[in-house]
Amino acid sequence: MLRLLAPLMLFTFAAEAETAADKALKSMTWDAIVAEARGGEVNWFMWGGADNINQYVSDHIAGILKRDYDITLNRVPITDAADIVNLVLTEKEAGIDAKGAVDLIWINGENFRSMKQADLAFCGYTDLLPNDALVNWENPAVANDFGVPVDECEVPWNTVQFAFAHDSAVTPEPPRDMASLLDWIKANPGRFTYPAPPDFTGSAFLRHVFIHAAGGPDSLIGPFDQTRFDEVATKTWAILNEIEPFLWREGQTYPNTIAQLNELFANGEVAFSFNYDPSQFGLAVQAGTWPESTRSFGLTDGTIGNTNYTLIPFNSPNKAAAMVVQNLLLSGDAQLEKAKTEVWGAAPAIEISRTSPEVKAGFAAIVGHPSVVSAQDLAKAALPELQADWLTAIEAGWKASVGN
Amino acid sequence: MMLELRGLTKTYPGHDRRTVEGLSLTVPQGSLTALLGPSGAGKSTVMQMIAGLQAPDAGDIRLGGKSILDVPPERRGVVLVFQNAPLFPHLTLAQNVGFGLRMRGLSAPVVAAEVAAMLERVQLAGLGNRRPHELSGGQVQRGALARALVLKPDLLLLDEPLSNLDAGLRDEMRALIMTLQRETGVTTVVVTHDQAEAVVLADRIALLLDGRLAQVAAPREIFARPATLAVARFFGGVNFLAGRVTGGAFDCALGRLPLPRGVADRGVADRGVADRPGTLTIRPEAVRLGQGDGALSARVIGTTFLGTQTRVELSVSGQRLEALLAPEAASALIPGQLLDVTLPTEALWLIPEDQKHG
Amino acid sequence: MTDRTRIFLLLTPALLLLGGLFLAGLGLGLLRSFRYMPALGLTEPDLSAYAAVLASPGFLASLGLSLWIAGVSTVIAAGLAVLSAVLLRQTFPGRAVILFLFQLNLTVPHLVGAIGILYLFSQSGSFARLAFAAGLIGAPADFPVLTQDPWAIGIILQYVWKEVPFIGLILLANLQAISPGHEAAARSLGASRWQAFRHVLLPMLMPGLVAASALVFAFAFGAYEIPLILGAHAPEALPVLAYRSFTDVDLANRPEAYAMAMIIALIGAGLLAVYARLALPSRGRDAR
Amino acid sequence: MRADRVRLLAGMALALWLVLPLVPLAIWSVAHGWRFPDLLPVAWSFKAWSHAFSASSGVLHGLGQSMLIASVATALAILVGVPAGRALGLYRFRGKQLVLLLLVAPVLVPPIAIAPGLHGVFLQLGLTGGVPGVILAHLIPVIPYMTLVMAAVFGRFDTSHEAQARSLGARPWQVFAHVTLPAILPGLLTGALFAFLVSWSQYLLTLVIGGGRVQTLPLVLYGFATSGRNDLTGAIAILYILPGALVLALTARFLTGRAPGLAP
Repeated sequence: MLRLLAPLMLFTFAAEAETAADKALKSMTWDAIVAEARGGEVNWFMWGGADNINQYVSDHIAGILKRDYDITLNRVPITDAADIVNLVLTEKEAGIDAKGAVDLIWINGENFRSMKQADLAFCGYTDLLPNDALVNWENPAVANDFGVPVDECEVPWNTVQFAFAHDSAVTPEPPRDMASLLDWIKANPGRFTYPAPPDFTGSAFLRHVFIHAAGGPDSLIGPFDQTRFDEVATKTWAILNEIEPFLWREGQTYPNTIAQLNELFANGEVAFSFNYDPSQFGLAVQAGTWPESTRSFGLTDGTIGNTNYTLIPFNSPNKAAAMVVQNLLLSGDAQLEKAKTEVWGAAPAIEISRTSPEVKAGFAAIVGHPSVVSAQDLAKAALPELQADWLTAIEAGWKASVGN
Repeated sequence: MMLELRGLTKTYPGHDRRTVEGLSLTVPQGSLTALLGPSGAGKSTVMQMIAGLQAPDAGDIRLGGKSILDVPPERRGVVLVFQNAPLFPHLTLAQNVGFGLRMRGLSAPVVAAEVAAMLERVQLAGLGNRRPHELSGGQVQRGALARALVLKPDLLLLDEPLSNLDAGLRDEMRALIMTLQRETGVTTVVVTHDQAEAVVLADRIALLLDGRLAQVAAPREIFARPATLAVARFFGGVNFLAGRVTGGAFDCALGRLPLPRGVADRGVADRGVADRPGTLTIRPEAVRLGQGDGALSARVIGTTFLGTQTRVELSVSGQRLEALLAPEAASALIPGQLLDVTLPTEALWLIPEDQKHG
Repeated sequence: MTDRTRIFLLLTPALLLLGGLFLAGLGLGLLRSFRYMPALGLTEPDLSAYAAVLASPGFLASLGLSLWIAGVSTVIAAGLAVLSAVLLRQTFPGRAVILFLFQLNLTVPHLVGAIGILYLFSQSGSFARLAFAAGLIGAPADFPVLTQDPWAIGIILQYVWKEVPFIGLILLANLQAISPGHEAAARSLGASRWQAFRHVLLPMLMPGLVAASALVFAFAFGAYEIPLILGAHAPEALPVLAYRSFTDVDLANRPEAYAMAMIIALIGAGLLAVYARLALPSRGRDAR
Repeated sequence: MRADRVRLLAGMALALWLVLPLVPLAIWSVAHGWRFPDLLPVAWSFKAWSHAFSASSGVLHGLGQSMLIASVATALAILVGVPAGRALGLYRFRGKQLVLLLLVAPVLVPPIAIAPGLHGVFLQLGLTGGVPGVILAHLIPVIPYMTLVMAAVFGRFDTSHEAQARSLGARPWQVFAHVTLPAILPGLLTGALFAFLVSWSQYLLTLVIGGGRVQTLPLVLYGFATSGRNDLTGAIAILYILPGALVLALTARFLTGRAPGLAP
């Protein structure tokens, strides 16, 4: 990853810092921006694997945009946001500076870091959005995306916290902290596995083990530290290699994706699945994919939480319209709609206390899905997300030392 | 070796009619027998059954006195030379000729020597390395013959060996088949639909009509003395007179015609009935014009010049007759002209009524 | 108009379009694989990207896996296709149904086949459930590992499923052009059933079989989405590895991605050579 | 008789094997959950189908995109492939082997080898991320199939009929419309079906050149297949098979027993 920097430097210096049009846009009033956005078309590249989310975006959000702003929203489903980072990068390489294909990306973590480092993000505009006032930028978990300062380059959309799912009919008493989970794995051969990184969720599970090996997150906060990494990584690989023979298929193979793990869980091949977004558990039960007896929980020593965002690439030809979309997504009504259990069940990225009384009442009235552990419960033991450099190092180390 | 077919019967699945029905035939050792019949008569099916490529529904096939029904084709000692797939296109001529020997597992030098000798014999020496598409049609046919003969089979089956060749090549190939058959003495059955070809080539003709054996005889015999009306028609018979046999003569529309000795008795011995219906036939080339013993009065209906002969259509007492004459003998005839015709007694042949079927 | 002009005019649009697209794609890939990317300031072509690719352990494992997948799939599919073609040449009840299913299979995309195979053969798939119902296994883990497995059995099963009808139909078409007399003649000349097949029918089918097998090998070697669905987490099939390195955010890795693409193209070229030698008519015989 | 039974059994096994992988897909499409060890789903539902037909799923859009791209690619392939096939089928000429090799090359060289370079070229031409670029990219594997089938078709074509028609007073286009076209039509349809299916199944070239913005059905299907919604995956898979099967059923009489002459 460090090799990334050298060629990118060439780029960064070669490319113009900002176009005149971007400057002009940032100096407009919100009303002017909305007027500019009218009739526009926004290509929003986002993970498309959940039909509830797709419906929320394509029906609810796109409907309002068309009705109120005459903006056409094209939801472009993707399987991996890294592909889109690459797309924008390739466009930049080809000198496409104003007519890019992408107007908006659902993003966070290392993909955001890549976009920011390669100067691929449109930045410095978020305070123009009226609903930006609902965001608590004082919260470091919002102001930093995997430890990388957001710097007005993206707008928060959801907050999530990692949780485990189990079938209460099969495993009534699941282990509640990392140490007992590791013991449980050894006591129940073939009943646990995790997706191989670079799967997003599998990688997040690894970080839990990594933090456990480090004895807590405190020494890992902040920029990447090779010495500290080597120290903790040795312990982590030892733990993972120790449990490997007790994993599904004796650890010879790992699932490629979280979807495969979910499938294994659905068929009772393994006892646990997990997700960064616990609302997915409820959706799986509603879809009939998972048993009704599915329950979920966090770890008493904490699970990692993060915020995910939407980002406008530097070469989007529809920045004004994309900003209107972002503003709408941040609104209390839109955040409430997606928080509803039957819609999505996603935790809001705004401060509910700053919203209108109706929205507040709406949030208060939400009854959680029985299979989904509540955000409040999870929040009792939350771990911060590590900076993206740690993350890439852990993924690469796993490939070399464990999953080979 | 002598081949005997006994009651051979075959029906193809999905067909109502039997392709071959109750066929019994004996092919003497060393003979060249033609299996003759119109297309669809079941000739090829018979050949394939003898070669073991089709199984009969009933009946037996005996070669040299032993049944070969249960012997797989490759061990029957019977080689069938196909009409439509003469040589394997992916092999050279020499490889083609040596194919059967190699299948027997003979060593390469032995095969090579045998092949060379055989190619010499069919006048294809020096062409061994060519592929079939580089050979002429005649060369391909000779190669196919060589490929079969090199195996020194007990029985050689040739399926329409001449039908794909043009006239010149046909004569050459026919001569080659007859020569090689005489030299090797291999019992041979040739399938053909062409009666002229069968007559020239074979010493015996077995005529197959609608899956049944109609007659087996020497060519001359089958021509002059057809067993049934159908046989007569197949060999170009056109003059048929319906009537009754009484006391050594034949009563019909032309009056009472005397029959030659032996002919009148056909069928009488086993039936013991002297007075019975039948059909009298005479070859058109045997009909004579002009005065003579028992001459009949005829009127010319028309003449057709055929090149070497002229066909004359006549009406005798309302009965149509055809005569084939030398062109000069018929040149003066005009339609409507009255003249005398003679039907020589020795040329008359009787087909009893109850054998007319087919 | 002379024949030569006519031929030229007839061929030009296809060759221009195809050559333009194909060679342009290949050419640019080749340039970049030599680390010639002026946009990144790389103007001194060298072979270091190839060296880096060949030196990485993952590459050789992926190459081996893809060759294994393509080789085994092709051999099994070709063998079964020959058997099916020989079977389908004869008449028997239900032959028309199988012929229709063969053609129907051609219309089913590989991706659909891959998902179907996954649902059938995974450890909790239909066969595993049947085995459970029959009391043969007590849990999914007892069922043999046939998908996402180290031997790529699931991937191979999917290719066999898709390619037997493909090769089979090509062989059937070829069989129609081969007179049945050849086989009968061989039998009559003393060849056993097996010898007639081995020495007469098979050699005649060979050009078609080689051509079809080359296409199958190329596809199985180069497909991306099937190993993604049915493959194990490591090693990855070569196309998956190549695509991943092509979409790597690290631009510095880009020449390696191109080098990998060129190595794959080289294997395609090898196939082309085999094809040219064995499947294209030789000695001036034309392509009829 | 024993051979007949073996044949019948082999035939039945073959038929079963051909149909089998499609069965769980069809069942999943109407299942509301279907977990191990249930041989059949406990609950049934048409929600996958209704979602597949809803606008937000993108399935119908994908179907339309696939249909458009495959149809245009096929039409273009016919336009260039029929003349080229005629040249290859009717004439012998120097360099013919080379032309044949160039035609086979795109089929034997995997798309992943060409895709990165092609993406670079298309990027310069502004052809990425749109339907026209994807169609052009699809032509790479589509033209060879079309041309090779047409070469085989013209290999069996007798030009004397064309000459006869000319001498009977037909103009060149009349000759084509009334003599040539009817003669090559069965082969043309076979080739077109093949071309259509090659484009219809294309995944990688669409992904790379379309950059995710051109969502053909395979991309939509892959998205659902890898997100664990087996019911939707089943429904889309069935939808994905239907058009090809339909075309096959309609052209079956032309295809019966005469498989594509892929091998030159």
